[in-house]
Amino acid sequence: MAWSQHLIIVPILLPMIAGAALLLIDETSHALKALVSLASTILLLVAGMVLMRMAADVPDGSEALSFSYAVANWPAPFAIVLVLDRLSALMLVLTAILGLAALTFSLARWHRAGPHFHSLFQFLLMGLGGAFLTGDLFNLFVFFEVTLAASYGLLLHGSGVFRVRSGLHYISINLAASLLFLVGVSLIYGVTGTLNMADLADRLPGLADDDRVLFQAGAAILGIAFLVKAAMWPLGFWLTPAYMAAAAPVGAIFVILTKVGVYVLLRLTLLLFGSPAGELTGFGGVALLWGGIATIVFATAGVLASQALGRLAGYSVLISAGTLLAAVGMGDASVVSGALFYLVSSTLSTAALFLLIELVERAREPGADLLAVTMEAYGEEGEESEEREDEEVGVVMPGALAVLGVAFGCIALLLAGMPPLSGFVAKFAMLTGMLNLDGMGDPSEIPGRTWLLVALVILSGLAALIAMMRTGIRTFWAPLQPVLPRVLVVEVAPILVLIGLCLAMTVGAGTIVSYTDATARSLHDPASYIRGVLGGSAPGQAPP
Amino acid sequence: MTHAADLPAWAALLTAFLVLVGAGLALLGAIGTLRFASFYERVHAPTLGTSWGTGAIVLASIVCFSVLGSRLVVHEILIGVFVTITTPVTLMLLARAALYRDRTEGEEDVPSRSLLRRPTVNVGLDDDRDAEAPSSRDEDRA
Amino acid sequence: MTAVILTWSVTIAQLMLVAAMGCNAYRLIRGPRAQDRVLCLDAMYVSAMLLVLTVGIRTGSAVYFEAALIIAVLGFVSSIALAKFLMRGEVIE
Amino acid sequence: MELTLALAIGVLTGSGVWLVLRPRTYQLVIGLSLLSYAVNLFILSMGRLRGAAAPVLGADGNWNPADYADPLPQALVLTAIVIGFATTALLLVVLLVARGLTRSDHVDGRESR
Amino acid sequence: MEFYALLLIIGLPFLAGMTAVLLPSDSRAPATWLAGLTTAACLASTIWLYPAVSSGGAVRHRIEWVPSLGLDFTLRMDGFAWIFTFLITGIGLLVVIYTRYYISPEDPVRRFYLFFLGFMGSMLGVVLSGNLILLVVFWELTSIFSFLLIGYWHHNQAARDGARMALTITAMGGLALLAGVLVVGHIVGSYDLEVVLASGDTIRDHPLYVTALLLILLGALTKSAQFPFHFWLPNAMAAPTPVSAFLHSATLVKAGVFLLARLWPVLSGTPEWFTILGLAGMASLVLGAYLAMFQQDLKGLLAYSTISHLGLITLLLSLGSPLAAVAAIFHMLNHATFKASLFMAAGIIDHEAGTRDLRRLSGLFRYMPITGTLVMVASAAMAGVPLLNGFLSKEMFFAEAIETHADSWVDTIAPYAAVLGSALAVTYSIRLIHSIFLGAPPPESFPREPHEPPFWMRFPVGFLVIACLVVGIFPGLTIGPFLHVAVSSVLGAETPEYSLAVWHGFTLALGMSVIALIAGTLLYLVAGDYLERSESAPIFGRIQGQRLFERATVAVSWRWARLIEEVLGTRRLQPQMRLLVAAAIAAGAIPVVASGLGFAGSVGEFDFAFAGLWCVGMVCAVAAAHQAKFHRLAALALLGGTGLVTCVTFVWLSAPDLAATQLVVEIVTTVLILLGLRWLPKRSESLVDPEGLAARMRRLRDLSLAVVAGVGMTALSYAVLVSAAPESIADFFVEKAYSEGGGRNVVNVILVDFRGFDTMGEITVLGIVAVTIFALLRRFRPAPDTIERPEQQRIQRSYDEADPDREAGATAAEYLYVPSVIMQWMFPVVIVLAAYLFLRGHDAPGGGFVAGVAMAAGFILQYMAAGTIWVEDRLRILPVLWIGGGLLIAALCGTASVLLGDPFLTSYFRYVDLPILGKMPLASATVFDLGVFTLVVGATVLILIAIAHQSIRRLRAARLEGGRQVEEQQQWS
Amino acid sequence: MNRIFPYPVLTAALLVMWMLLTSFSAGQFLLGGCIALAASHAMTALQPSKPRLRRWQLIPWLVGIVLLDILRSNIAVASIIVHGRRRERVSGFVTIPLDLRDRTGLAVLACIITSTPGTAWIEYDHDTGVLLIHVLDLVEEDEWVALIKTRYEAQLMEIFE
Ligand code: NA
Ligand code: NA
Repeated sequence: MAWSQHLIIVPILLPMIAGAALLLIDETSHALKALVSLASTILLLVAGMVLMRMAADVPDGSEALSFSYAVANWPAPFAIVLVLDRLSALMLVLTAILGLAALTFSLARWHRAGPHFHSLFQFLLMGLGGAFLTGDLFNLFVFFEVTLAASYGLLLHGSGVFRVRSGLHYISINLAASLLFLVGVSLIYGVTGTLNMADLADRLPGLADDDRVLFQAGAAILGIAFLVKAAMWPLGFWLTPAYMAAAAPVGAIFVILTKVGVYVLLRLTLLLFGSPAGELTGFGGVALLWGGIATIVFATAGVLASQALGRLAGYSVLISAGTLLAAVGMGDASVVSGALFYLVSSTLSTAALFLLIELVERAREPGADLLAVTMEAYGEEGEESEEREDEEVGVVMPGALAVLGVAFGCIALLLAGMPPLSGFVAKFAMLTGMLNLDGMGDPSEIPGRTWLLVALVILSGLAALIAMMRTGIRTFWAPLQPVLPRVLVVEVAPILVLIGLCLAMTVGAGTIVSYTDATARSLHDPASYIRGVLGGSAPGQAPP
Repeated sequence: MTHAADLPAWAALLTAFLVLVGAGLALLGAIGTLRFASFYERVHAPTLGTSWGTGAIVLASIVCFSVLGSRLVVHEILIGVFVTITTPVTLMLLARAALYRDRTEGEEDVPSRSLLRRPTVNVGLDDDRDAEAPSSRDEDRA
Repeated sequence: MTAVILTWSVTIAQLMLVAAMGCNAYRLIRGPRAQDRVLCLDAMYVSAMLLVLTVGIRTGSAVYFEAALIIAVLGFVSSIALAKFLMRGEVIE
Repeated sequence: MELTLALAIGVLTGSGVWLVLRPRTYQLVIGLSLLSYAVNLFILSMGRLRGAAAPVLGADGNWNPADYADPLPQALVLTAIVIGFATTALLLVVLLVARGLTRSDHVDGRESR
Repeated sequence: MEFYALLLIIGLPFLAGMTAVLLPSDSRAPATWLAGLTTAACLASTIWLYPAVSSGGAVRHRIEWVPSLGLDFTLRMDGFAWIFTFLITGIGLLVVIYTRYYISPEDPVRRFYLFFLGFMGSMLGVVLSGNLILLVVFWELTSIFSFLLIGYWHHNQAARDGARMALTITAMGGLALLAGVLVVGHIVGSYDLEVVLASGDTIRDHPLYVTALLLILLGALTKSAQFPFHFWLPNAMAAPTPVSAFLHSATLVKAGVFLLARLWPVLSGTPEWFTILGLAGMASLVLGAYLAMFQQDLKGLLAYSTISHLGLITLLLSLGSPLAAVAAIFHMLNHATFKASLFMAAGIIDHEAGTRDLRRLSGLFRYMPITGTLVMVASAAMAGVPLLNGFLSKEMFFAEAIETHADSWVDTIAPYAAVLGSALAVTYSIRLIHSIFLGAPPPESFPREPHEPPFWMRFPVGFLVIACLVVGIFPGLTIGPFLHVAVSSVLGAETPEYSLAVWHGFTLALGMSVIALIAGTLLYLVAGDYLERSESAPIFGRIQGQRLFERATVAVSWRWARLIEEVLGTRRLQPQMRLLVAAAIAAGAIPVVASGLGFAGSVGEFDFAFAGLWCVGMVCAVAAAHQAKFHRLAALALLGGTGLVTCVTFVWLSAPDLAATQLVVEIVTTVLILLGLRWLPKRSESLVDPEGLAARMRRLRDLSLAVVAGVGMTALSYAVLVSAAPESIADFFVEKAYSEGGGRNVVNVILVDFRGFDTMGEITVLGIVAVTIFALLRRFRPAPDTIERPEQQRIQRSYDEADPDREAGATAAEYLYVPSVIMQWMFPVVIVLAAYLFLRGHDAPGGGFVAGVAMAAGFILQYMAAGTIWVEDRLRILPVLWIGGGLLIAALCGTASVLLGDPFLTSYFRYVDLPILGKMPLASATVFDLGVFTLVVGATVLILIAIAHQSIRRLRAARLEGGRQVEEQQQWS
Repeated sequence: MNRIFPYPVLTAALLVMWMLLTSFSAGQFLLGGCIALAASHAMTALQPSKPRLRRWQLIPWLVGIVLLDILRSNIAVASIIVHGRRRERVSGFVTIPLDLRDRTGLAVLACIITSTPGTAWIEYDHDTGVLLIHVLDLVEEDEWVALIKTRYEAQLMEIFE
């Protein structure tokens, strides 16, 4: 077995070992802990890159498009297999990037706010890695739990009323969802006799009618569990309070959590209910589409109604979740490709926002949020007594504030989907995909719900712009002598890097879109996935 | 239960008898918990099950498996031993707790603390009278 | 013949034990006092243990022994926890 | 037996759901515990019911899967039990801390009505 | 080569902008030079590019960006683009020169030039992009930069509001434009400008034409401040004057009409186009001019006049005739020249006189004659006085207005609107001149003593005014060829014959001009003084666009949003749970309801004992649910009853491992919850949820939800139970468990080998939770009502104290005096039991997990027997280390196989002959299980003891009034 | 010796337990020996009052008696339950001044009394050494005092003191 094959286990094993080792290191030696944690995360990123290259190097038309790794060396479908393909590789790299950014940020102060931060952080990465790699339904549950458990710990990191209260809700709801997960998975096992996703997809067409009904019930219940994680309306109210309560770096890494739900839904719907699924083709798509739409509507309202930046950020997460769900619900390759681009872009930008918020809060005078709105309401007769009304000389912006301002502006553009950053390309890619399902020049009629979705995607962007502008003006422009925030380089650097990545995504959009295109195509070819897992045919072979 | 056939008659009957005795004692004990009026009486009831109730069934099991495996299988003894050792702990702690609670609630039928300070002898009356403590006084601090 | 007797007696024994658990459950629900509940929970553990043993006899397999043993050795832990809670309001001081 | 177990699962679920919808944190804990019993039994039942067929292999060499109860659901339930225990403990502690901070044992940290 | 020139034109401004930021904060001169040279370079290369486009061709180059989406970085310069490029760079250069003197020395100009150059780059991008999406990109950039420039003086409220309004509206338009372009792309199948321009008929005939048109017009009209989106422009006057001169006269606002002209061949000529644009144009033309008359702020007047003139252009474009298009394009150029000059002049006046208020300005001519002259000429051009460029294009406008294009009422009123608009234009132009320069200087003198500005500040104005004159007198020689190139690049084949002569003889158009001039003059003579005093314009003045806008935005983006959030969302847990349950029920029910559920299948014999068992179980469960509110302890005991029944069920259904595990977990959980109960004091009756109908309805609803959920689960499980089992992967496990897994207990082999990966994750969860609990409790602050000892302990203490020969705590000691002996002697027994369960695990029920929890229970037993402090004086347990160690053991055991070249977690086993022990199975899985054991012991102990420690911490806290006491927990870390 | 086998009796008992659980083989003897030893070493950490077994040969004898008594009282109590209230019966508390002080001995006594249906160990005051028990069927109370003091306490004092 080639060493490169073993690389597939690294995204799970590395953080696990790091996390365990961190438990053995004494509480007081923060530096060492930080070092270990940082090293592990960097290595994780490297491994992710290599895996991505592996996955990307598989020629498009080849028989199997996924590498499978049989843990404990038992043959699939009996063993638990890890499956690497373009999608999982993409998610791994994204996770590593986010992790590195959040971790770096936390080194400023957060990692000392409570015991075992680094261990929990590593375990979270482990859980995410497992969730993205595993090809086994129950193993997926286990890694969901690992992720959730770590997220509970991180959410409560630093304690405090707000965290604990929202943590209580977060935990309760996710516990209930986990139970549903179990019910769904076991029901599916009871009907099909397998837990391996590929095997499952393989067995579905041969299902008897009664069994199919039960399977559908199981799949639907399982879907509910995922939708809770993906925070679809009306199952996602827990998200905003929890995320805004979390410490900045935690909030940043949490951005990927909702994407796990979306990832699984994308993976499973296309694998199980793709074209070959016979009776089951397209199962649940409509629900996802309308649920996503509802989510966008609700979250858009939320974004506009938010006074606190944290809430705004939370609702932005919801918007992106809703958009992705709707895209998954549409399910066409062109849409999915755009959605994947959007997933990456929105994840990076929202994470950056969560990090930025804390720094910005340091630069605001209290109550600025409320003012931002009331002032707008009665903006004309805003009493300007103290302001240097007719002074026609620009004010010098302090360096730190200027940097934050620029970052804030960039993130606003990203959320609004305005050029020049990747948010625009992402939305454009998605929308053009929705309007031209079979590529440009596709003359087919466009159904009303697609129009609705297009409109919502654009309007949600506008809402984000308005909300961000409101806060931004209030924060960076209004104050006469702005509060000078104390900001460390390790805090700003990750934010700028994330934004820089978004810029890079705009410039290199061609490359990325071709990657996501290939990913979408492979997702729409379940057979290749199944072959990769069950057929034992190594990726890269030309079809016979 | 296919293996029942493998048992010689005496073993089968002995097992059957022991099992019934054990179960019967346990059941009687349980009924006792229903019948007895006061807690201090109810405390006695379960010991039927924990003493020879357990003993009988353990013996049954021993007989059964020893004969089946045609070798002495006595590890069930341990069950009997540990039940005999551990049950008293529970009952002692529980009875004492009950005593304390009755005292604090001014139950007059329970012997006062001072009895044990100055050793004398006291005969409690049959306390059918304090049957079913009004559940309004049901405490569960939690 | 004897096999039938054994089978039946085991079945009857199981019914009796279940009945015993039922009686315990009654006190468990009705109380009246917490101590009655705890007492009956403990008794219920024993009945359950005996039930497990009878299952072992019925199936003629020794694999259920561990379960019974665990009840015998550790079953009282929760009971004394409850008892101590009643007495002291705190399980571990 | 099937019917009994199915009913049992149903009743446990029902009581659990009822409690989960109650406003007190303690009710939540008890409810979730009941629910996890229900789910564990549900998982087990997905392997169909087999009495006297514990999946512990006998001495003789030929092991026919038909002679044993489905071991896989049992393994799944074991995992579920462990995770259930962990999460129950966490929830309990969180509600303790919440009560310490909010002075209330309402799930929202304040009396709603 | 030409292409690089294009790249330079677009790229250089951005680069320069970046470099400007790097300059020191007080660097007006270098920044000006930088900006100036950049603009000059762009201008130069534009001029250099003229030959390439003069022959009707286009310079075009394409860089692949996102080919699969039809988005390319295509630059394309044809005549029309060229003339706009020339306009932008040319006026840009003048504005830069002007700015040098306008901006005060202490102004931190870096930011200004960054935005300014950035805007210029984006504006050039709009003009030069050869791909519609690229155009949208630059379009949005212009909105952003104009936002930043308007808000440049963000320390004053007006600037902030103006900026916000401008961006909100233009961005909205931009997004609409994007949508429109997407629709066009869908219709045409490409976003490439040339392809789109080539397929006009396809678009106009397509059912989606109107959608596309509306969206694109929304973009264009907002950008060009056309009615009803006009009001952002006057509010943008808070920007520094150079910005107004550049953006709000020459460039930004022209982007809209530019786009209309650009897409004219594709979109125009339909009734929709004619009606919408016609109305918008006409309204803007008249309303703008009308409101301009009443402005008291000089820049405000200019802003409204801009709206009016852009309306004129829009109206021209709406007509859809080639000649009208020519006139439109021509007027774009003319308006740019005179309006830019006027704005800059306004800036000069503001600087010199210290005010822009027409009421306070007067008789300025004697102080600044040259500037005065220039302004008069420019205003004349604005008014459309002959021999000035404004006259020419207005002449063509009249001519076209008369023509009938599509006989509708819009078409009929067009000429009247044209005359009216021009007349009003004359009025406000005269007012501007008269009010500022003529008449006596005001009684109270100006804030500053006004005088001529420095030459170079006046130069740009002068230059443009001369341009107005020259073009106005020799149109054919000067602007003619360039205009022709531009026009023909737009109209292509259908370029009409037109002459730029000043004199066309006595035409109706000329008559209209004369009427307009006279009417305007008369109007001023009549109403001049009234205008001078009026606070706001009658009728239309009442309708203040921005006020409506503000109210609208607040309503939509705030009140409605709040409402939706309130209605569609909740922050309380119960509704969320309710929704979750309902969703789950629906999910399970819908497929079943859709296609029915079959219960056909084999049923095992009915087992009375089992049924009886579950009667007990169910009763306990229901009772627990009923008691959980007020009798927590009872609920706990009942829960234990249910758990016990579940354990027996596991035995019944031949799952011994489950029974064992469930038992130990059951025991530990009970202790755990009891530990927790100590911190949840008696439920005070005050918290009784209110009775009454509402509450009862709530309960009824929850009850029905619960019942339905229960029924659902019953149905599902029963359906599966009676159905035939599918061929399961589990068979493989049974077959291979012993031969290849080396264990007889299949379940355990699955746990440590076949699916050991699950177990690894599961123990990780346990570890994480333990650590989390530890971390959480370290900061634990008990509620005040739980801080003192439990009631029982207080009573017993008081008793002990009352008794002379008893020391405090005697009761406690006495209570455990005898039992603790047995509890302690059980400790080694539990250890042996744990060892047994662990070692037997692979072949018989048991295993690392059960053993671990049993061991932990042993520890807890000691804690209960003798108390925390006593135990920890004797046993030093370091659970966190156990957790870490256990995880490491498990992980490394798995990694070992990787080193041997097998997949992770591959287990090896063989029989080895040991001296005395004989043949012993050795499975590497046992090492893995050891890891499990270690972690489970650590985690369980940590969880329970962390809670138990709160009691001691409470005591210490009580002793040193709530001081943070963590050291007794330190030993746990 | 003491440092290797801190609790010889305990170690032996645990070894027996182990071999009962597994099998009586040389291998299990070794394995069980190690485990039992480890367990008893763990016990030293708790350092409970170490009982000195004088005359341990009495133990089987005592066990015999107890089993018998328990059997008898099983029958007695069973009959009580069966007959219910038809038969007049007085239950009550009895205080017994004990001379036995050894905690282990007391523990054993507690086990005996509690395991015997009909008598329940309620409370013990270790200052005065007075024991309070509850008797289900209290005919003549001095009988009970005598029974317990002679039949059990005496033996235990011989064994443990
Ligand atoms: Na936060
Ligand atoms: Na004037």
